[in-house]
Amino acid sequence: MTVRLLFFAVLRDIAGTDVRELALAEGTTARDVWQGLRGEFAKLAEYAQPPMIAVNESYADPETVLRDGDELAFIPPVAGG
Amino acid sequence: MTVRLLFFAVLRDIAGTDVRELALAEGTTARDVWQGLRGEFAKLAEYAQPPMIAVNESYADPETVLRDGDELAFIPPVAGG
Amino acid sequence: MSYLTDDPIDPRALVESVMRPSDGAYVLFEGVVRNHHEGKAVESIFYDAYRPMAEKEMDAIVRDIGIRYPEVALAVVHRLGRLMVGDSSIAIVASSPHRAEAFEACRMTIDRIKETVPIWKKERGPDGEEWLGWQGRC
Amino acid sequence: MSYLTDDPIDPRALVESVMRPSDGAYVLFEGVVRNHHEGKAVESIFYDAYRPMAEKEMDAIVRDIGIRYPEVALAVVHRLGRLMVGDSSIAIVASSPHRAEAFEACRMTIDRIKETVPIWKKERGPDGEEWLGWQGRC
Repeated sequence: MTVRLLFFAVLRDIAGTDVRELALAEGTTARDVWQGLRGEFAKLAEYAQPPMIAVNESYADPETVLRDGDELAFIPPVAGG
Repeated sequence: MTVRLLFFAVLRDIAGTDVRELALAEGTTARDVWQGLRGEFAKLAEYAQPPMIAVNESYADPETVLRDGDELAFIPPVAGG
Repeated sequence: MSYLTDDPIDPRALVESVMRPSDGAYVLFEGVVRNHHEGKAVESIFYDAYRPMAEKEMDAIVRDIGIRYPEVALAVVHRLGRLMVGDSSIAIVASSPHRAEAFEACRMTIDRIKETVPIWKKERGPDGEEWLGWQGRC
Repeated sequence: MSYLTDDPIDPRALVESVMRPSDGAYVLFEGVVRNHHEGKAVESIFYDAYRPMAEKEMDAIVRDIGIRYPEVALAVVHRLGRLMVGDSSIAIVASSPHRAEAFEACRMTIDRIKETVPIWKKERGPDGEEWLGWQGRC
């Protein structure tokens, strides 16, 4: 299945892109995707816990099982206003 | 001695003027002046207690003894803002 | 800074008068003539004041709040005369490096102004005119 | 009503969008880029957002506050992109027949926006640029 991963703010700078298409196995959770990013990007290695997570533009639990076509985003600490 | 009495808002409507020069005996208090107004204006008769009082543009006690040249005002309930 | 005016209030100018580069927020309050009061229709309000005393009282309030919130810059203007529905009678702006103080200082200022500043209003509606606050108490 | 914009905020237009003849007060909050943050000089801030989600979150906040304060009319605009010191990043206006609700609704709105809306800022100062909120926590 395919999931669209969006990068924002500091995560976009770290990833060097604002979007990536992921080909994932069934049963993959948002947390699993975070663990993958930690392995890929040294600057994320120390963050064992993922930041806030959004699936399809709504906050979601890290254990959320992703589905084909989902839009996933890790939400760094927000600083609006 | 002479005291300048200012009328504002509802009291100006009742008195029909915005200022009056009072010739007062020494020792007259602000409350005494109010009692005089109650006797003069039927619409004030029921108000045994004076409203807030200002002497020389500052709030003052009803028992304040007036002095020559003072400016006295009775302050109806304020409604600014 | 506080003053009385007989002219329409310009809230933008009031905001600009207080803002400093170190301010991260401002809160602007405006009181506006509304079309009703205690169940009765209102068409306009005439604001009267004991002008020199009202200015002193407003200045004292601004000074007090400045002592309580030293990081806040505060400005107040109160309009007098006849105001129609939708016209602003008062504007208060509080700016501050942080928003909490701006909210608190602004609100405290309007609350205190309503308590002590010698300003009065006479409401005009379909049934005539009436000074507020007098009936039944002094 | 809430929206994002890439243009300078016009707080007057926002106020006029909410005011009704029955309103006796409004409270306008603006967040402004200030020249300092945690002891460091700030020259500008770049605001980034997950736009569709940010709009949904702001709408949800406006809806929630409208349920809690049914007499209040509320509008929010948040600006994105590069802002200089003195530029407004957000404006919130709450109008109401009575001032207490306007103050409370306005303040609750900014507090909630800062908690949950996916907007980020990158501060630029003499020492370079930095995303806020990331260092040392997730």
